[in-house]
Amino acid sequence: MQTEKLITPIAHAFPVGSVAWGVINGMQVVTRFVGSDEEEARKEFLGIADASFLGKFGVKGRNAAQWLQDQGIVVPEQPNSWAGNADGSLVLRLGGSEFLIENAPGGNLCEKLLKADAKPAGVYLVPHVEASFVLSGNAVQELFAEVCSIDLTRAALGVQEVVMTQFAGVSVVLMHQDLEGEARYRVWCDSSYGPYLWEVMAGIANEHSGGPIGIGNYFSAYK
Amino acid sequence: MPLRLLKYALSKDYPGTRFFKAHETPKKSYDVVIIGGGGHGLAAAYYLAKEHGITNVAVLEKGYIGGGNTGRNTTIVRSNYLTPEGVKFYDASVKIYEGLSEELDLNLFYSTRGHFTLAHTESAMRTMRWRAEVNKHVGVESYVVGPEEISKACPQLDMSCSGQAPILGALYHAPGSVARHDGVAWGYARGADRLGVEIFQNTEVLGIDVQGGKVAGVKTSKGYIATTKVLSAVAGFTPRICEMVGLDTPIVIHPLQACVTEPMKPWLDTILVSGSLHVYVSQSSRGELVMGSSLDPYEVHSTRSTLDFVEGLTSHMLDMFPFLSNIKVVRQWAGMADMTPDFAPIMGKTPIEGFYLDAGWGTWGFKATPISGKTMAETIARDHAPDLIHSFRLSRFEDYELTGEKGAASVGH
Amino acid sequence: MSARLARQKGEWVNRASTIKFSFEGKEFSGFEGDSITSALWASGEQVLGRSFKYHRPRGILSLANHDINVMVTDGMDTNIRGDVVPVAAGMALAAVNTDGGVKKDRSRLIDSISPLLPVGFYYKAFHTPKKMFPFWENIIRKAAGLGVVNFNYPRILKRKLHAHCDVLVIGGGATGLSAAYEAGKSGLRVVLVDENAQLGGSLGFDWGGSQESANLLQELLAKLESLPNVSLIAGAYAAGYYPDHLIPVVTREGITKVRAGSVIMASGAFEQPPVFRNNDIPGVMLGSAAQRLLHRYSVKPFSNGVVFTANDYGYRVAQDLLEAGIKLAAVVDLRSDAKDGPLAAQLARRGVKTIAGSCIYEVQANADKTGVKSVTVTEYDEKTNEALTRDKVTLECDGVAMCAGWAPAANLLYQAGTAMRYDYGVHQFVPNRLPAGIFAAGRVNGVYELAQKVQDGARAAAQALLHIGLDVPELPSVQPSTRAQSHAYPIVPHPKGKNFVDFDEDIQVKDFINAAKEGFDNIELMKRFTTVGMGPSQGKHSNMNAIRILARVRGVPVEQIGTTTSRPFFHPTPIGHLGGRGFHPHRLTPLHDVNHKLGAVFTDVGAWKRAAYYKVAGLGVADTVLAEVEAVRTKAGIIDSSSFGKIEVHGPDAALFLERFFTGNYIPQAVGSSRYTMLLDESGVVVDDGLAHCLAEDLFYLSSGTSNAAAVYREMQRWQQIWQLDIGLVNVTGAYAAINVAGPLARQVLSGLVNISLDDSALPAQSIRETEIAGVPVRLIRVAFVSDSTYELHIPTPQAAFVWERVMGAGQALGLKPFGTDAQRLLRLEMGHAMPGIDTDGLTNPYEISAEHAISLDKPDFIGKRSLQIIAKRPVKKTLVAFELDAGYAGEMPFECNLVIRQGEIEGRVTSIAYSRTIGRVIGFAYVAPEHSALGSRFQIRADSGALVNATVVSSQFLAMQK
Amino acid sequence: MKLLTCPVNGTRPLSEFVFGGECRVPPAADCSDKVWADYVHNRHGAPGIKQEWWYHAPSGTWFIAERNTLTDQVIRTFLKGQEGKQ
Repeated sequence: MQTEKLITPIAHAFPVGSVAWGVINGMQVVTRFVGSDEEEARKEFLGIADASFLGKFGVKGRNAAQWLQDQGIVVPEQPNSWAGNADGSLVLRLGGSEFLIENAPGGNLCEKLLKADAKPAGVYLVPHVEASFVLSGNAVQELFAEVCSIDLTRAALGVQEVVMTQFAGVSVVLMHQDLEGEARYRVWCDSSYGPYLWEVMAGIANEHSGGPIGIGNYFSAYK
Repeated sequence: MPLRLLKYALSKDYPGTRFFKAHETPKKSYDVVIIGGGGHGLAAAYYLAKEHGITNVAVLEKGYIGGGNTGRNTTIVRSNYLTPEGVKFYDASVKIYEGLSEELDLNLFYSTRGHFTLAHTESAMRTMRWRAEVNKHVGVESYVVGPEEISKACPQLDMSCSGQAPILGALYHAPGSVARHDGVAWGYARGADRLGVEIFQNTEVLGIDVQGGKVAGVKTSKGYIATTKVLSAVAGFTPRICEMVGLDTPIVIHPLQACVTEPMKPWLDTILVSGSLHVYVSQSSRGELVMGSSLDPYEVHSTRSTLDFVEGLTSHMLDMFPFLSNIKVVRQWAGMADMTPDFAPIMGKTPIEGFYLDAGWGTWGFKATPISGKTMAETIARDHAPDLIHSFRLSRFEDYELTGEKGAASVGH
Repeated sequence: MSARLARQKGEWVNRASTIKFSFEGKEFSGFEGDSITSALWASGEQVLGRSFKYHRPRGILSLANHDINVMVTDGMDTNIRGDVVPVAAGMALAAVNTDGGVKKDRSRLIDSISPLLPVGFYYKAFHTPKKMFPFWENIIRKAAGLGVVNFNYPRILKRKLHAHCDVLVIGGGATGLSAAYEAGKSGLRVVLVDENAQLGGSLGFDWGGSQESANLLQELLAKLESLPNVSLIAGAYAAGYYPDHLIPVVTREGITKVRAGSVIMASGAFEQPPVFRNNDIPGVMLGSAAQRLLHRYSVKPFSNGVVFTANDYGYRVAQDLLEAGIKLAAVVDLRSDAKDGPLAAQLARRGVKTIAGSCIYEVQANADKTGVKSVTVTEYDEKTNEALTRDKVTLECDGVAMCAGWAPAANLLYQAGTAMRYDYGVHQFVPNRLPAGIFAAGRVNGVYELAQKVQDGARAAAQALLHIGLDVPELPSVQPSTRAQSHAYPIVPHPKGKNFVDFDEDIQVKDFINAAKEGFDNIELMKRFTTVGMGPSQGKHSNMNAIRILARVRGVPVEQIGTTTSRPFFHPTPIGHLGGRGFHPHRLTPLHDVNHKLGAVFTDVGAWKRAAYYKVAGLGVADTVLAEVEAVRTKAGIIDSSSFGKIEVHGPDAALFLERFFTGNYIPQAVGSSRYTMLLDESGVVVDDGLAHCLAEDLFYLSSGTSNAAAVYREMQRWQQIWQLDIGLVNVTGAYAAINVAGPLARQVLSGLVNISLDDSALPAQSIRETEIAGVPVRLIRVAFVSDSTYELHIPTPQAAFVWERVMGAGQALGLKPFGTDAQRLLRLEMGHAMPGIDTDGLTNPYEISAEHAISLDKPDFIGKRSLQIIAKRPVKKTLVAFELDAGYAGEMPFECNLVIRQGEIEGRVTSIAYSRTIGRVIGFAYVAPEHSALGSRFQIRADSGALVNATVVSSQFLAMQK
Repeated sequence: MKLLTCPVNGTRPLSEFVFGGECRVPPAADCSDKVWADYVHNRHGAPGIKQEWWYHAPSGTWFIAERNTLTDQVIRTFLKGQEGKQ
């Protein structure tokens, strides 16, 4: 990967000047929005971070599940559920026969899969360049209550459920994950809606004393 | 204060008499049976009696007169359509409307306010010009205006629409009016009643007797009525009536919703429509803002209300009029609209002899009330549709000769 | 004179905090917790507003959010409801519907000419002569309406939230609290909402002289406190019922859209006024209003009053009034059997006489009509419902409490589809058949006794839990009260009228009788003709009496009259709440910031923001666009086309899928080549067009315009469901950015960046190659949309900006310039490309745009084929032609959609037109009659002014005309 | 807002769906012009239980809903071809 070729799809929504830019996985991203104390405080209330730089890989088709299994990937059994691979990467089953795989922080599973042998019949590559978010905090349900009309409380979400719904009028994929000792929600949306959705969610986060924070607050690999 | 009102003060007993008689039991037969006691059915009855001397007519209304879309619409009358045949037809309606209060001797509050169809996009501007040019050609006063003229007519309008959809211009239609919708039904009912037409409320049509491809009678909740001519002038129920004679039409029923605010002192003098924001609004003579939006997106045969309708509509109202935040919506309601694929009505004869259709009025029925009544009366009386409604015939679909009103709706998508 | 009582238990006002405000220019003070009305009433102010039609002075009616005549403005906001809106410091209030102030309202004269204005008067005059109508209309419009709208009122967008619960309880009185407790014991999510500032409903004000209610309230609240899963929300009204148990709950802060598993309607009942002459004089109020004043605000409703009752409730009110130290001149009871009852005896012990079998025949106002002077009491014949006026008794008093009965607050029950029946025991409508998941309890069921309300609430809760699948025992049903809580006909006729049924709209008894006389004797017609129930309180205090009067007029039982339809909203709801903070999603291309830096002015194309043109200092828009065009024609231009639709069709049946979906041929299509695609609908109308690029035998890459991309992909998915071919569809619109480099130097710009040959032989028109630019994978397509020499680069989105910079760098020395959608439209016109949506409309078939070349009718099938076979047999009605205006034309420029006119008739219209500097002419597309479509045919375009402009049909190869 | 249950994604508000019209089977291509025109333009528009196409936009799922168009009650939903399966 050469640096500076990739820019996070959310870039347009980030403020100019006050934030610290950096490069993660070859993608230009904001690594810090405010001072680290303030970011930690925001995270308590309602933190939102850009995780778009995590490599993604997708396949669909009637033989997609089998092929992934052949590659040693853990395949979630149920439609609309997710599983974690040993290396921390995520495997989301989107409906019945489509899969989204996202690298673990620092991982490179997706690059490997992309280079894997020619796909057999019934396995079709799906390019993924979504904008991707991490959300957490005490007020996260209040954000959901404003942007989404379905019940996303932990009680309502099954443990490993993947939800395809709409946030503020935009289609998203959502899942919930307890990681590094805290409850986090992951959200993906089409990259062209990334800046818009960031602005909406970061705006609501601000109203709840939260706001944008660097990804290092969530993944210690990027501290 | 007009002297006409003096009689109410001077007479001991209230001098009002029934607008229409309370008929209970229909006769055994009529020359013509009209299904539907809304504006269209009553107008057809009135013109049958008045212009064609056919007075042995029964109007059958399932509920109460004017209780369907006549009493549910947002009362806008205009003729700024797109196709020449559409413009001519609605213009003829406007012309009748202008003298209708006097003709029926009932104040319909026909109020000419001017009508702006706002354009927020270049493609909408193209359509406005298209309509303006066709209107002008037919002799209807419509033209494309710029933002300044809109601001002058409605200085309260936020021309940027809160930055969401800046207004580039509008189609201005001078004859655009509003009227008291109930009054139109009552006026025609009274007029028809006085000429001998019999109006039956709470009378439901249960079936239509067709023998050898010809209408023979109507089965109703009040017994069988023999007749050779039946006009279906219902809205929302056309497919059910057509089912009785075994006829499929392109009509699909979609709810159309509206809502109204608390009264306020008059400030909005014009009628405003925004296709992009899906809003049409005028201020009633009572001071309420009467507002509507686009059709519900799928088929439902009921007049239920939805919250998303009123949420969307009010959100766009605020884009246009930011100062209305604390003005309150009192009531929302819905009507059932007969939608056709080309957004034009279906009028005239059908493959069943003696079965006439006045249908497919979608969202444009109220404004056509007088002319539809007049042309359907002629169609029934002569068993031949006048040229004015030739383009609206049912057979146009089989002939792939649709009318282009929807053409405009999808221009520049 | 202060009407404030000494501090009492449970009062809502905070005496530690005094609020100063003004009303109609006069200074007042109240306490925090006061409503505007209670603060004014406490200060002795009784004329708080003027009525809608006759401008009669009005005071308190209900104190329950339907005192429509007491609407005030604070100069900023309008139509503020004094009876429920809290008074705030510094408010400068005035009544809304007056001409010259509430005291000296000049419009009060209308009251004296009211005989001229019978029901529906406006239908009967003003329309002849026709030319006078606008004059009268102007007067009527100004007289109607309530408050004046403030055009400077700020745009306030409230947050709108979604919430989910298992059981929603509407109403926080004894019944609702009991229901919430019973449901809450399950541990499920229970939400209770109540519109009042504090919970308790009538427990908080209907004391009947004892502490029973207050104690029960404390007890219920304490029990509920122990259940953390129950949320009790005061100051929140359920605004309506929508399918699948969606209930918007409105507070001052905004709307919460609650989705409930089941709903308990414990919404209580509205007290209904008896109808008698001058029942609207300030000081005449509902008994419940008097109790609210007493116990919520500690304000005396009057000091020497009369209770006019038709039920036992009136005696509770009388007891409360006496407890507060108010003198009672008498209790007048419509019921003749009330005379010797225990309630009358109780009052007698306190020195208050009960005049049974009697009515208040009329109220006399004091000299300045600001209050009550006395009432006239006569005997009342319950059989004929007439006042027997031979013996009139006049009682001096300064106020009347009216207790004639109730109407269920069943609005949401009706909206949910509940069938109601009239119960002749309790004399009200009660639910007969409830929809699934909806449960009614308490007064809406006709249950009035405290203990029974508690029981009914618990019963409904058990049913609600059963409905959502809990295994709980059913509780015994509770029957409606057998003693009438409402009078069957509390209407006192009076020859002089002014006995109001609807206070919103000033509708008197005779208005109903007269309306019926004119044939409006159906409840809905009557409503429309009289406007009863159409005011802002939506009939809360008037519909029931209207039904009773109509039943009487027609001589039929009440249930035969039926009720009018109930629609949302329960209370009028602000536009700023409903509209709320809206979402306006929009899409940005990955090159948005790059475009912005280059001076792009953006335009909306569907949800996308696209660059329309790139601003150049000192140059007008038209010239800017022409300069962008010129760069493409003479050197090279670059455009961000990332919003184009892009779809991949994978799999062995990919070509077959295209065959069936589009009109053209794709079996076989050479790998590396591109072909035109046209999509029709089943009726043969042109929907969209684009290109199919063959990347491999089993992989097609489709590109199309921006606007239809999502819909076309959706349709593909649907047809695939039907056809079940061996393919995979992938929408890659967001995954790939697209950049077009066009113009004679385009090849030169790119040749140094890619490692493949761009020669015509290696990369002919309509072909595609996969290559790289600076290590970034790129799909390179040779298209000819804006220029013969155009290369389209499809790049993974995150690398788009990187590649754009590389291309710009390579083109800098060659004069490469960015161009926007405005230039693109002119460029494609110069190229002679018609565009669906611009040059077609919703009915255009391919023959009308001479697209036969794109149609393979010899294929087995494709969408729209069968219709085309029919259309092909019919004469073509119009033909799209390319045209030019005469060389050097300098007259009025026609616009798109100006008409083509021949011999005074419409022949067609212009669909595209522009001045092309490249060609030196005005060129365009237009529809003309097929017989006039031959090259060289002349036609005329009518410009906006009416001027006819000559045009000539030419070949669409406009560039060939270039001099 | 009304709820609809996508057979794959579960119960969602109607705003997440696009209505795709009634499921109708076209007549054979060799039918008469009249029969085809009838198929293209006419509908049996009377209320009743109909099978309709619905699309869940966030997931791109087409499915069929059996709905009473009079009451707007959805009786069941299923993926095309899986009508009988649970």
